[in-house]
Amino acid sequence: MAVNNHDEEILAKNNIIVTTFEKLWNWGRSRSFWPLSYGCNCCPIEMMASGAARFDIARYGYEVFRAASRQADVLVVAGPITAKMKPAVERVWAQMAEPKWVVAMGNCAVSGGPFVDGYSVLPGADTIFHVDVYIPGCPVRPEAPFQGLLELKKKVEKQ
Amino acid sequence: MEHFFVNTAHALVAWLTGLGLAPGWADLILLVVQWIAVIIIVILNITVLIWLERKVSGFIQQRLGPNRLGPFGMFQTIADAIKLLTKEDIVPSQTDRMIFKTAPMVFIIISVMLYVVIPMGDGMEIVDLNVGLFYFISIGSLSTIALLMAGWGSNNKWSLLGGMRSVAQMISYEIPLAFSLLGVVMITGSLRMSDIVAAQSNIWFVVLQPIAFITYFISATAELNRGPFDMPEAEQELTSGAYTEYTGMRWALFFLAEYTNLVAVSALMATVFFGGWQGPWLPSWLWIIIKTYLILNVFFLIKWTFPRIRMDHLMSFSWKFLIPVSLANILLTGAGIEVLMRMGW
Amino acid sequence: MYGTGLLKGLGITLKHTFEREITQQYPEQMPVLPARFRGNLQLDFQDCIACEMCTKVCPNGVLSLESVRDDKTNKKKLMSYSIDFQYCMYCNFCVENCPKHCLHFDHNFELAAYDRENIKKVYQRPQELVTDLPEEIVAAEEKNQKRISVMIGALQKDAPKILGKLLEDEEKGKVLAAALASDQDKLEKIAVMMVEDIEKAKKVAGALANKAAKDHPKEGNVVA
Amino acid sequence: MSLNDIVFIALAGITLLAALGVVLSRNIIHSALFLVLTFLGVAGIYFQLNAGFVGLVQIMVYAGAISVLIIFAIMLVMDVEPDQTNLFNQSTPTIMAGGYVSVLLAAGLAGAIWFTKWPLSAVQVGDQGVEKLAGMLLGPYVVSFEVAAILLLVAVFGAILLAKGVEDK
Repeated sequence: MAVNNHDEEILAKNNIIVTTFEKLWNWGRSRSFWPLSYGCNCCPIEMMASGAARFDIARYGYEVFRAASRQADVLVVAGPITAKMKPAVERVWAQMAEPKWVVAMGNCAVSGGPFVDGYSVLPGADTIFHVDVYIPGCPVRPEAPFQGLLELKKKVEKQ
Repeated sequence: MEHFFVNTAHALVAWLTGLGLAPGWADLILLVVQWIAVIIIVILNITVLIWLERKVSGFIQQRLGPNRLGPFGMFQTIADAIKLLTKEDIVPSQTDRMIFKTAPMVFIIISVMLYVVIPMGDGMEIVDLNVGLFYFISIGSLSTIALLMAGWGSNNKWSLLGGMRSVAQMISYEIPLAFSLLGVVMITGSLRMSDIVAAQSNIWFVVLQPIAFITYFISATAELNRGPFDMPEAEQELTSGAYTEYTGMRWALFFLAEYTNLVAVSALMATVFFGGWQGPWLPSWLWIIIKTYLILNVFFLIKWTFPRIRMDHLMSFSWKFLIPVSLANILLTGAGIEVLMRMGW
Repeated sequence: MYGTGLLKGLGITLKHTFEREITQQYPEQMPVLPARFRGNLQLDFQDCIACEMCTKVCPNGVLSLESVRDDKTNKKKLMSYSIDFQYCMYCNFCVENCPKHCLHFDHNFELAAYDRENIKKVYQRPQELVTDLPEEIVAAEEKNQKRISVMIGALQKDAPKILGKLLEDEEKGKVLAAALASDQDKLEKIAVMMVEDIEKAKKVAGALANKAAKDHPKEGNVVA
Repeated sequence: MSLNDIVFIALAGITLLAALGVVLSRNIIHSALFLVLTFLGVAGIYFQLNAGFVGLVQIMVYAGAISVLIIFAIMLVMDVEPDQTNLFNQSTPTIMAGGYVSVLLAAGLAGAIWFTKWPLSAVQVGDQGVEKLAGMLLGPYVVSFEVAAILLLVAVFGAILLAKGVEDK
């Protein structure tokens, strides 16, 4: 929902409750991203590391890695999307319940990376859906997804 | 403090009868109030409990767990609840809609019904049934139907497999569960919860019935579908088992019901094996809360320590080990009671 | 004996429960990185001799540069250098091959961006190094700068007329001028475009005018 | 109308409606689930008659175990469209024969209920049902109780034997 400042001023004059609820929902949503993981080899390992003791994604409350797409909020694409995998990813994305977001993690997901010229790899996750946050790196450090998710948090709070 | 809740209930009934209501109706209203209180307690308690499990699992792995929202991250569950409430509610098109939609409600209703007989303090049962323990077991056995409904209604292979697994597991483990409690019943000579608590004023049944306690603990873990017996949910092979197709609040209801069951079983364990609300100095309702939470922590520790065990091992463990052991325990208890009675106890 | 292994396992987890947590609280407490950690690729602009060793060795075509030849010294001068980081795989070839050691990886790993365009990093020749270039280029650059500043001045003085001419539609020019009156940045960008590439400027101005007409139909009329 | 009557009417209504649902559902899984509801309604009536133990046995054995077994069996053997698993027989003779039998049964039951004198016992049903039941089962009727137990054991062994099959030599 796009409520810009101008609208918010009008709403604030007439019906302040609407804006507060929006804020409450965005507060809840932005603090409880449950990731649905997708990946191939190296970035997912870093993602697992981010759930482990030294990095601990649980501090932000994002540690609930769901296996079922219906219950997840953020699709973390951590690997190249191959042409064969494309229908599966699209299906999983369609299965997720709104509100949902996509985070492209690692250079293969951002742009296709070294495989960008290959016949079987899509040049980036944004060829099939709108990506909210790009996290470049090859592979990314375990802290980088934290930064990406915190950026996403800022974005969701402003929604 | 000891009789605070009991006195409040008496005052409410007295006030209602003072208004000119028949005693039967006053009792009914009290019952409704107690139900609402139980539901509120269940929901609040689960908010704390999920936070606690995340925190405990963190500490076990030398992590910190949620710590950003509120003191020690206590508002994390609230954020999750808000998110789940505002998630889109998907009912897939090929499902059996009636069954799909009613399954979570059936599950949560059955779980809340378990609280009717648990003595939450001195004289604080909602209903002190003369078959209280049996009520707990038989109502608990109904939750298999909710899982079957969820598994069937989703029209999804994983859901169906998960539902069938959970039913096979729950039916097998119900037998040792009931048999292990029989030893306690034989010593007490009553199925009434208050009698069982009163019989433990000198010595806890965990000392008299260690085998029964262990079999009960294992089969209760399996009955709750908790790790290491969480085969029905097995994320690696069945995505989420029977809950695969559920989104947002419907899924949250299942989750809520599972934790409700967990608390109910822990409270029953505290009542049957650890002296219930009895304890020195503190008020009785505080004692049962303390005991329940200690047992819950043991459940958490077990879940986050052991890997999931295989389905066939799970079944054969129940049929070939737990059932014979719990039967032998009954025999042993009977013989012991007979011998002690002959000796003139 | 059955069960001792289970108890041992429980004991281990229980022991760890009461040990000190080893978590690093990331945003507040940055990780201690090894010296050779490869984070973000950086260029020291002054040292680069535009030899193109890096662009040739890069397996993924991450690096590209523009340079001009100084005929007097017969040496290349770097004009701009772009690192499209989204294709990089941190192989370090460019760093190893750089003869002047002007490329290096720093320790910054916080590269998350909302747009793919923002990942690409472009180094323009800094203003103080422009004088270092061959004369005719410097002269051309100076002339260009002068024209741009003149254009900006003109635009600030009489925007509706100039924009109207650019768009070949006086009404539109007025609307756009009103919309841009509060937006100095955009005005300057249009001025630069008008000097460098008049066709592009026309296109951009047209789009902006249409948008302005759609957003604030009334305000435009009031000014007119 | 007292509270007791309202509860009874509610329970009986649920039971009857659920029983109708068992018969009329076209989906056999729905029938089985309505059967569970019927069992629960009957258990509720037992509770109202102060026979808590029997009611709980009804819940545990019928609703919790037998109906689950029925649903399980249906799920294991079914491989057709679920909406066509519990169809009505359309042939006229069958419908007429069935109607005749059900009218006869209903009339018989109604007559039996109508003409029986229901004596009201002066003795209040106490809270001690379980103890009395236990005393009966393990006192005067211990032999029949044990015979039933042995019968069930034999049945279990037979089932295992049938399931495992006999090895050819």
